[in-house]
Amino acid sequence: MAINWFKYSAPSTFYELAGKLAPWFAWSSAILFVIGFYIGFFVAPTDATQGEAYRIMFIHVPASILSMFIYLIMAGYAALGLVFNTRLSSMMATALAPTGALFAFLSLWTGALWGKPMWGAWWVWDARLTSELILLFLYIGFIALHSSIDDPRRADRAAALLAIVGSVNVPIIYFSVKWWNTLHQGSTIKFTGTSMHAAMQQAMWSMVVACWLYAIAVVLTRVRSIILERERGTQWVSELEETK
Amino acid sequence: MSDFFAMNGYGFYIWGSYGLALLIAIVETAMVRHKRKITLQQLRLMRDAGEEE
Amino acid sequence: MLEISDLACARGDHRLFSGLCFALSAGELLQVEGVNGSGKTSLLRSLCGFLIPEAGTIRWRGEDIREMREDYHAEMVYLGHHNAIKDELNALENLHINAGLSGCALDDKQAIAALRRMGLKGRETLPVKVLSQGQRRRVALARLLVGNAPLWILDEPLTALDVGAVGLMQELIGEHLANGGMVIYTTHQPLEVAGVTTRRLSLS
Amino acid sequence: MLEISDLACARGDHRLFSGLCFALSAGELLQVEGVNGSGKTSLLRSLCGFLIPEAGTIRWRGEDIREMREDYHAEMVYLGHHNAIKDELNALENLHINAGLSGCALDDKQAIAALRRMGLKGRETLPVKVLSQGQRRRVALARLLVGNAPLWILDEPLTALDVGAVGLMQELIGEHLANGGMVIYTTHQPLEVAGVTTRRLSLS
Amino acid sequence: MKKLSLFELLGLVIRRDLVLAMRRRADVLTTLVFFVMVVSLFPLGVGPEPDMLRKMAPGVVWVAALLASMLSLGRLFSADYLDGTLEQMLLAPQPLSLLVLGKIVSHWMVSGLPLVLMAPVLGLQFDMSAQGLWVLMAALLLGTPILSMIGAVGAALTLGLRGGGVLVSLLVLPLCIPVLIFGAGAVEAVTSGMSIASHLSLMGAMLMLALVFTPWVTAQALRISME
Amino acid sequence: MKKLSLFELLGLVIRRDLVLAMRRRADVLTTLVFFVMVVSLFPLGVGPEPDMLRKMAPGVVWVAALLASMLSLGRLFSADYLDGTLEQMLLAPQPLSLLVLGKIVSHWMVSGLPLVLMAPVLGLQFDMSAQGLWVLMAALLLGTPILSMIGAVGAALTLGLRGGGVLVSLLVLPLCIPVLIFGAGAVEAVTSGMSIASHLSLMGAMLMLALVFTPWVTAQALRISME
Ligand code: HEM
Ligand SMILES: Nc1ncnc2c1ncn2[C@@H]1O[C@H](COP(=O)(O)OP(=O)(O)OP(=O)(O)O)[C@@H](O)[C@H]1O
Ligand SMILES: Nc1ncnc2c1ncn2[C@@H]1O[C@H](COP(=O)(O)OP(=O)(O)OP(=O)(O)O)[C@@H](O)[C@H]1O
Ligand SMILES: [Mg+2]
Ligand SMILES: [Mg+2]
Repeated sequence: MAINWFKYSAPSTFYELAGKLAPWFAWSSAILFVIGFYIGFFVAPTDATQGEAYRIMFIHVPASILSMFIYLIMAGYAALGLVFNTRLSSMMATALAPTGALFAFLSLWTGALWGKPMWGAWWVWDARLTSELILLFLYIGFIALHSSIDDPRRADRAAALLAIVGSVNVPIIYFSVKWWNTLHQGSTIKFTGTSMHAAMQQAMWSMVVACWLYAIAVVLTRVRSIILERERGTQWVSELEETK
Repeated sequence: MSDFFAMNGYGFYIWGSYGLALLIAIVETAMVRHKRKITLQQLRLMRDAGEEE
Repeated sequence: MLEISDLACARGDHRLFSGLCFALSAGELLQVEGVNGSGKTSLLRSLCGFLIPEAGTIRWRGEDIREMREDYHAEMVYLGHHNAIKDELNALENLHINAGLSGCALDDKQAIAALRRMGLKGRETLPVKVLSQGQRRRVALARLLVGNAPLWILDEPLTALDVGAVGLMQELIGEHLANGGMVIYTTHQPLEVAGVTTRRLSLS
Repeated sequence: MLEISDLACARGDHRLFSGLCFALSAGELLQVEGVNGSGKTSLLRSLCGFLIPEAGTIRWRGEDIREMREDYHAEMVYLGHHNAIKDELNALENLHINAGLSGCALDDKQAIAALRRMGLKGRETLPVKVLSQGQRRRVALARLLVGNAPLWILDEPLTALDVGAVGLMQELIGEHLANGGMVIYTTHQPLEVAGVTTRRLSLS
Repeated sequence: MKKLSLFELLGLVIRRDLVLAMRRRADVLTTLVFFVMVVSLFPLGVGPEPDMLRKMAPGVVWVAALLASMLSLGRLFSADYLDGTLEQMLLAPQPLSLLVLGKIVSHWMVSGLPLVLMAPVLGLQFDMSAQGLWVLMAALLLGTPILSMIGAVGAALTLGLRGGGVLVSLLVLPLCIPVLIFGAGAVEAVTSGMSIASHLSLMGAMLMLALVFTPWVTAQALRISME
Repeated sequence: MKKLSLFELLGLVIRRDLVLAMRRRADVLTTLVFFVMVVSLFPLGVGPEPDMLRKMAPGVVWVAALLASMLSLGRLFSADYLDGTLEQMLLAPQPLSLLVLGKIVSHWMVSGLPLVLMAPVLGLQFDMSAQGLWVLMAALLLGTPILSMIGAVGAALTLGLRGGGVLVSLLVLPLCIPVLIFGAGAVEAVTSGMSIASHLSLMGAMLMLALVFTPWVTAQALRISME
């Protein structure tokens, strides 16, 4: 069956679709989260070197992975919006940014809480940590630029340009930071447990997927409000049941 | 039970992490919903104002 | 030469105008009319390519201006609410730079002649910052005297000008039209060019 | 009430005017005339106390304004080239603040009535930044409707206003004069107030 | 139309500036993020050795706070100047220094207070002790209002001059050096086990002095700038 | 009225901006003085131990250079934007990226070059070795143009926004981190006896990349901002 993808790039149809899908994502995320939590805390054994503290991993790693992927997706949507002038992709980029920033923040927070028992410090200037911090700055820059421009179309285009420049720069930043740190001293921080217990792996993967589903649900809901706000002058919005 | 929460002395760090994660999830969900409510409310307001004129 | 078809423009969620069609050919004078906030400035800025219109096309010599870009710019002059002059430079330097930006080099004699014609004798080398509102506007208008772009787009050119200067502007526009130029302008003051019938476009 | 004697004003090494004398009493309307750069703005700014004149005195009810300061300010309104409105605030908030700065609290009904009178119906709660030039000027002029200072000093109040708004301004000035107010203004556009003879002061 | 009392007017001015700040919320955030960013840049330039970083921390935080509050000065008067509101303030029938005080207070609430609240988190990045963090906050709480007030004088003097942003730093930074020295000094004192009372009480005295004089001086500077 | 060639136009734009900068000479000086001041504030905040200062020196100089060039960005386009000259530039019959390149070049000559020339003097204050000073200058010479170019993108994007000064730092500082790291790294490498070739050649590569792309990106950003 051929699906007409273009149909779903129209805000009105996408609005309907997102409304139908969001609850499914939300519920399956909640269920997976519970499963992941159960496996992570009741099935997975205590780690030999880190003790119980390693269990932070099940939230820390998903948050870190998502914060990076969401930036790429956001930049991709923004670029689409800039080049093809499709309103919906710009709106998606706007909707993704806060969630990505929150994941970046969560990664920093959980990492810090993990670092204190492991390294004895809340924060060390390690390459990976530093690049995560810079990623948070990039998110904040995107959001700040978007929100300080009033005309939404101009805001979309300006923020898109920033996101693109940023995503070109992210690899450069990553490698420079890596190099910066190793020049001074060999990385004293080695993540233990590369060969993970099967239960740990299961817990981790369910948490990663749960976070993905959560992000999708939240972003879809947010983008629906954005669509309504931006399209409020149009016919289809004024005919919507919800606004009556 | 309290053993479980103590987590061998790592309780503060572990529950601090999961707690914030939960808090973020709750707050973000609430904010997204609130935003939807406000948007709909404004749309209704505008329509009423439009009908008045 | 300039053809506008089916142009629509919206700011925010406010539709300013739509379905606007007109054409302008050599020697014609068009006044855009309308009360405050009817969209005159927005129309002129669309004609320059600053604003992307919601719908419709703008063509110059048959080509879309968004595709011509630099080639179109070479044939037009725009004068907006802002004067585009530098406070720290004097009138002469300002004129040189403005001419340079529109792509032509000017010698001092031509520049001084243009400024004199605009009634700025004795003020050529004062920093523009100390000039009065009207004098600053005159410096900006002096651009029209140098260069030879056929299309002039003027947004309220008469702001702050005294009666003498308004007369001068009428003369200048008359000469430009006689040479086969075109002028589109807005104003809330009366402006009559001898021997030319002004076409009017009302936005409401 | 306002007496100017022997006033002289210089900007840079340029003497704008000197030996200027006039007096203004309740119910009178004074237009300051002159070509661009003759010193109108400079004169009005001296009357506000911004510029310290080279020579001469300005008295209000017999006292020098430089000594009265706040007491004089309570009895005057000045409207310059700038609108003194905040882009981020809407018209209503702007009016509230402007009234607050001139020392009086306003309730919403009065403010809305003033804005409606200025022809801003339906624009009261838009951020001022999206308004057109003329609409912005109207927001600024709405200050005149609230507050009850007898002396109005207006520097080119008609800039960017359309014909309807110019008529409105004439009406407002007429009412103010009838209530025993005084108005000093400059403009390059015609402004006639019914039933009042305009006194004219020429700077040359 | 009832007359406003002086106190109501002060409230009006503060409220107005806070509303304006909330309208452009990005502004408020940006000062804060700038502060965080400058502090985080240092390790990148200097290198990640924890010992050295711990020693540098109070100085770096204070210098960053100083720079952040210098930068935010640009917003204090310039918007009001450009759109003519400042002219109207000069023509208000109330003492100008009162209006100025109102503006300074709300400026501090928007650009100084967040720095004070954020500082401990940054201190953690540099591995500062808990006690050091408390003293850092206390010192910033006393010091940032002084920075805002001294900065206001500079901002008023450079009003309308192009490149004002950098010029004002130039005028104001030297005057702020005592605040920097005592502020950073207090933190260093506590980490090396000395008493901090003298540092903090000196800063308190400076705050009082500034509170009394700077609004009036700023008002005079504004009058001069508007001529 | 003869037509200007592209090259002549580039010259005209550079010359114009230099003349303007000379008319307000205070501007040029202030960036430099800001740089000197930030560098000199550190010993005040951190304390006078020579060993630590020597170690911090390259990092501090680089951070100060970064901040100084962020600050001077405010001047790059905003004056032209406010008085309408930028509109006219967009309407010029020549490629906008050429005009932009001209503006960036003259901006660097006014605000970047002086920093490069001043840096050795500041390095001496921190007791840096002669070799270190040379490398510092070389690194700054390669790095400051990159900062100006990346900064131009940020300045163009934030044009006309209130609070632009801080916002632009927020956008641009993270993007400039590689320059900071390699620049400061080069100096540290030479003082610890390692080779600097890789650092400097990486910076050269970044400079080339920036030179090719940023004028075009900046031009697009300006178009967006003028809408
Ligand atoms: C604030 C501190 C921290 C930050 C910002 C941070 C950041 C990150 C990031 C960005 C990733 C994803 C890397 C990738 O997928 O390539 C990650 C993964 C990971 N982190 Fe952290 N981290 C922090 C602290 C810690 C600590 C203290 C530990 C354990 C002692 C830790 C253990 C891990 C592990 C095991 C992974 C996943 C395995 C891997 O991909 O290598 N992290 N962290
Ligand atoms: N975001 C927005 N939301 C609602 N209305 C807007 C928005 N932006 C602009 N407008 C409206 O668009 C119009 C802008 O018109 P424009 O500046 O083109 O007017 P104009 O004809 O030049 O007026 P004037 O004679 O006063 O200069 C105004 O009526 C303004 O209120
Ligand atoms: N430093 C200076 N050197 C020489 N002349 C100066 C200096 N400063 C100002 N001027 C002159 O002073 C006059 C300022 O006049 P003012 O702004 O009061 O004019 P105006 O009557 O309001 O004119 P307009 O109708 O154009 O607004 C101008 O002629 C200007 O050239
Ligand atoms: Mg207009
Ligand atoms: Mg004038």
